[in-house]
Amino acid sequence: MEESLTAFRAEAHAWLASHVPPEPLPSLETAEGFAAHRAWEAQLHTGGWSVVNWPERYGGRGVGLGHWLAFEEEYWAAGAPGRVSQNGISLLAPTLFDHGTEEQRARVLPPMASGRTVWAQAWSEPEAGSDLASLRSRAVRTDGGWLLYGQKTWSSRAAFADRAFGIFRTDPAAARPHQGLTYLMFGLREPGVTVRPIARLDGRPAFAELFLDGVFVPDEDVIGAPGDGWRIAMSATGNERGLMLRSPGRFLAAADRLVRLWRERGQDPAVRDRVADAVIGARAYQLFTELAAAGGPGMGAESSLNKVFWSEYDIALHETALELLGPEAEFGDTGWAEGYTFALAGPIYAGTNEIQRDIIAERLLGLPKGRR
Amino acid sequence: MEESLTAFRAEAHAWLASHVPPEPLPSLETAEGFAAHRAWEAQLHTGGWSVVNWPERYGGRGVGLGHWLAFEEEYWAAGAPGRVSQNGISLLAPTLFDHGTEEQRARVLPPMASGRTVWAQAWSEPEAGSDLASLRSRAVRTDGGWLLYGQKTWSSRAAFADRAFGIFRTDPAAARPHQGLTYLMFGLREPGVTVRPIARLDGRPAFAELFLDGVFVPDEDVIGAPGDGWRIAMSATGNERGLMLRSPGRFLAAADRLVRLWRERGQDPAVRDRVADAVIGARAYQLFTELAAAGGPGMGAESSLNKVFWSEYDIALHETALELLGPEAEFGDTGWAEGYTFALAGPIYAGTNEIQRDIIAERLLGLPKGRR
Amino acid sequence: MRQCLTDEQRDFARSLDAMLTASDTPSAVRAWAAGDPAAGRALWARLAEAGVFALAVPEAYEGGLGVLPLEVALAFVELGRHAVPGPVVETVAVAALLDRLGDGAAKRFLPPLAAGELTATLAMSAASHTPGPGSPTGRMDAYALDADTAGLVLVVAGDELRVAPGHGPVRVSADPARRLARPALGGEVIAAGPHVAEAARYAARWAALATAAQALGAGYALLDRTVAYVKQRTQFGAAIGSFQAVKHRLADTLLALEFARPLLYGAAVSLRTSEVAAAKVAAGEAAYGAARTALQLHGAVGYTEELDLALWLRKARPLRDAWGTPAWCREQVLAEPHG
Amino acid sequence: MRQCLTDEQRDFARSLDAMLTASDTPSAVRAWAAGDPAAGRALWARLAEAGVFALAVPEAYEGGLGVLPLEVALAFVELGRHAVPGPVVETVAVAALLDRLGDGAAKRFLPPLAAGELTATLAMSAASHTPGPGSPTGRMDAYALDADTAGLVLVVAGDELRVAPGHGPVRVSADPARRLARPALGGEVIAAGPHVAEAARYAARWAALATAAQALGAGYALLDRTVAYVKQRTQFGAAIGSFQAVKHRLADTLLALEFARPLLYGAAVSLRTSEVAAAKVAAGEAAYGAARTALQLHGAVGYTEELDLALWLRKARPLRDAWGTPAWCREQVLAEPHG
Repeated sequence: MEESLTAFRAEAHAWLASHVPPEPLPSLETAEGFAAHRAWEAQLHTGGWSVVNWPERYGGRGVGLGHWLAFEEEYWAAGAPGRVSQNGISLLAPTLFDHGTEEQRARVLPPMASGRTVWAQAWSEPEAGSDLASLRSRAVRTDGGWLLYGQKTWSSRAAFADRAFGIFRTDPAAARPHQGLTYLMFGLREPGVTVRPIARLDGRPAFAELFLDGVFVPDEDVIGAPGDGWRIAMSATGNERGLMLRSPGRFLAAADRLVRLWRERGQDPAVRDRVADAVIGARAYQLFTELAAAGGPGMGAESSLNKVFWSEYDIALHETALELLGPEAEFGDTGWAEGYTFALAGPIYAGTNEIQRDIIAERLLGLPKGRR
Repeated sequence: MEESLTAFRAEAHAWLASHVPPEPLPSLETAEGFAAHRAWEAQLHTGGWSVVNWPERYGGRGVGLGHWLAFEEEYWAAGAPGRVSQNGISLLAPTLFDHGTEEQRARVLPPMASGRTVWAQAWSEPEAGSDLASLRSRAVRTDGGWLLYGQKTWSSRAAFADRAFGIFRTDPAAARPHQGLTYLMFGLREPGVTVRPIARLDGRPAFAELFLDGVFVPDEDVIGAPGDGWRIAMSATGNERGLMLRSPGRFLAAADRLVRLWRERGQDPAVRDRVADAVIGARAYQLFTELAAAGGPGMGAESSLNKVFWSEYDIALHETALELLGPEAEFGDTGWAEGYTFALAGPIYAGTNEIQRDIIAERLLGLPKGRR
Repeated sequence: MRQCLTDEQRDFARSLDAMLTASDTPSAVRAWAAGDPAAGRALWARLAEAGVFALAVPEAYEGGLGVLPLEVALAFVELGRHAVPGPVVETVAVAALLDRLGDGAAKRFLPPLAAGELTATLAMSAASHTPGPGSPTGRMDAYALDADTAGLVLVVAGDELRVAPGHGPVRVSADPARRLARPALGGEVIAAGPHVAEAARYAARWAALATAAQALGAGYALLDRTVAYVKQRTQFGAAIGSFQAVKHRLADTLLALEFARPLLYGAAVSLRTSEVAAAKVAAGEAAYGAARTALQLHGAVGYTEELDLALWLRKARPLRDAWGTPAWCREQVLAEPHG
Repeated sequence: MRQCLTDEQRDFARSLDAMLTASDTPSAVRAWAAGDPAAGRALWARLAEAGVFALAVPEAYEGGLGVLPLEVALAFVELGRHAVPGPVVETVAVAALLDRLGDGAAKRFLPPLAAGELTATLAMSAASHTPGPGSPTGRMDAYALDADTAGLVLVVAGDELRVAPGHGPVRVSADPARRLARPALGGEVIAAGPHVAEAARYAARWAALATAAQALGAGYALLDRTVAYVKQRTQFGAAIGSFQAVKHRLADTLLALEFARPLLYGAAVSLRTSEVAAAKVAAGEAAYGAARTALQLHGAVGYTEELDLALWLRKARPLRDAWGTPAWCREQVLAEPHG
């Protein structure tokens, strides 16, 4: 039986109160900050808090989604650091749980849980952003595995991460572009990999381009059957859009900070409605997530509602904070400024909001497919 | 040479100050109100103010657009009544100036200027709203003229007006739907015309459906060449979207009223930004119009910018007023409530704003035509 | 997770929906607006039979099913979906008020309210509430909804609760099915003292919750009708529902409603002032947004009384503002510490 | 109609545009951001040669072309379109300030300012202005733009105008080409008395006007680049510029810019506080909206420093807030009777 939610929450609260660094860590998008965040992951893992909803054999506590949500609330309310392992935990791990082998899980998940291996994602290519089916990077069959060729881009965390996962074209002769794709994992420090960091708008290398020239991937690092990559990736994209990427606790904590800022700045009534909307939105997102979580494990097109909501919410919240800062909002070295830059990416990645709205209209409302 | 603008404005101001009814007239959308508004048109005409920018021989003062703009500012600032003759003055008259014969102008314009003949428009049909090229109503050739058959709808003013204008299909065999259409005028009390008033959302008969069964139209009431109706109508639609339909004076006066309401209600700072935006928007519209007017007589796709701007502006302004009224906004018997209902139609008629945005994107920005 | 619905609750909402679908509510609404309440009263009796009013009356009173705000919210979503006319919100608020006050008035009025034999409405003077000076409270001082047909017209003024002996003329609302009138002065005082103001605030939370639920239901009705319309309306040779601008606007409408819904359930469970206010803002704005979308996508035909759509279009904005304007509710959200 | 442009004015703007197009401003901006002002200074000399700074200097001073705010506005639209770095706004504001004060300081500094031999920047303490308490004024107390490279750093504090003898460290801005630092304390007082505060308000109007113009130009640059991008970028087998959601977003962007433009011209003609504030709000919001649109429609590649687009994206929001945040400007619009 699960630990009681109240006791679990209290335990998390106490642990975080005594472990969260008193000062913010340096930015995740710098070498120094990356190392500091990795060390924090190790600390979280030692406390047993890095992946609470995983089975114990992989480093988790085996608790359910309700406990995870509670942990996330405590985590963000405590002002704890961003999670450098997020790509692995929220995208690769669910894929391994659903489509990997027990050998893969036993090998990959524990070092992910401890921060020893940090994962980057390798989805997009220069000509394939929203239109993921038009991927061109290839994996060519070789003895005991595959050789990767091509280019990936917008690979987040890749400037400093250890390994990456993505889909590659293994059957260029397949009848339709969604077919003949294979989901696999590879090392970013293997021969044949060139990583070129790409600076984000604020100048920090939040992503990288990956140039792949004959990178060897052993068969054991293919997830699911070769050729089945699209189906597997789509289930992961569902996760990316959905719950795991942006936990409600994060926005509840951000809304609290915004209310504090508003109070500190004299409760300007001209901004009152927008501050209230941030509070209302965080609560709505929390309750929506609870309802969705109660509805079962898989989210379908509903995850598009979720993605549009949090990405627009996040920008509105940060814009309101900048409004309260007035001309000082211009300074790039504040938490609000970094949060704003981060939020701006929300409507773009994990499927642009334009695509998400098409999905909502077609799959949830049954409107006819148009030419867009 | 034109009267000086300052003297002209002062004269208009003085005349309006002594003639504008102290109490608002009853709603234009009632029989009683229609009659009162028609009488007001006659009074305006007697003063020489009903169509200031027309040539004197038709009842105008022959002044330029700058004078007209100044008159409109004075008119709306004085709280003068809505113009029951607007359809005729802003849609039919420009068409007659551009495409009519001198005989038609001499016959049609003077009674339009005096309010003796009030005109309704007869554009839309049940299956042809934004897609005007799909019109089905027919005009069939007969001795000395044409016989009209079919149905028109959303015919504004038609519940009480005298005559109507619109386009009809005269050549059903034409190769493309835009061809074979003819622009003509007809009497609403002729044999074969059935007028069925349609109630607006607030219950008032602001439009009507017209059922036409063999209505005779003499050749003298055809404007331009038969078959040339589409081209002529499009130039009128340009006018409808553009300047003449919504003069800046109207919005300057409305913004003034909004500021007064805001001040009376204690200058709630939570609504301040929206009130300021109404002031800024009215000024922007005034200056935009001045620039456009100076740019020459015809407006092309720019009129789509104009139409989207004023229609959204008008709704935002009225929504702000309703916000200030709080729960009292619910009462339907106030000027703000009627203005709000009227404003709601703005993004729909004279080409929906969706169509206008397509036009802006394709014609002003050169984006490729899509399937919408 | 407390806000999750049981199968029983879902079935209750579904059966109400089915009953109302079969009841031709549009005709009842039109008649009600024209001053003929017969069809609306018949509907009322059916709602009472389904237990809608008894859900706000403790079992201690005859006919009461217990104080069940989540069930009330679910019921009112269906009432909004079908544009049910009459002082339904006010009747439930009166039940909450009388329950809180207890005593003689509760015993006298709660049983007939639960049974649907008595309809009630409620006016509150501004003095009964405690918003900041000049704030729009969303309660129209001294106006009561449907006072002309309600069997019981209550007025809270300061520390007093009285039964109004009549009402003034009905004033035109943007929604003609909402008939607003001032209660007459004077009448029997049925409760007095500081607890009246406290009970009135409690009743106002019930009213706000039920209004939010009605708004949400109206929003879904507007969305459903518009989705159906854009699938069949063609322009330029295609269903307008295939145009991306139309799709995205409808997607945003669904989004707003779907995120208001859990707030409503959460508010029903806690009945906290800030949670009820949050639900009221979200549901009211979502419904109003749905109305704006419905009107724009229907085009001219939506701007008339020709379609039943008009019944919901006209209701959305009054529901958004009644029993707590968005501005007032947002103030409440920030007045209480949250989290 | 006073705001209509003459052929001469149009030609002036076009020739500036052509000169800047040929000047590779993106390299100059990147170097400026990296602390290397050489290319920016070369650009400055060319702007001075074109008369940009002389347009704010009366003919009475050597090199002055007269006080021509409409021409200044037109020039600054081009400066914004090409993301020209440096304290261009502040230099013009300093010219206006010194002109208004007249006297020795004007004779000493205006000729080299007009000639482009002297660059200037300006910081104002909050006390120099009269917005309501706690209002964001859009002027960062005691920060001056590009104080590290400006030849003259002026500070208005209360009734005093002084020349700062240096500056503190450069603080990171969202736009790295905007280098903000606090002027050092002390320094020569070059004017004192109540007329300093009045002149400072006048100079602030010039600064707001020029910033609005820059924002508008930046907005057009963002729109133009995005229109070009969506015509060539294909996804799902079609140019993304053919998707209606993309089209409508760009249409709205153009609309906002096109309605801000006449406000800018009108404000330049009248220089009234409320008109300048209105232009600042409209141009600032339009430019910021253009940046949001440009980022979204470029997608991931827009979110990086890879494209020159980033130079404008990062500038839009600081320009919206500098020399008058939208909130402060809206206050000004309502403070003056309008019409």
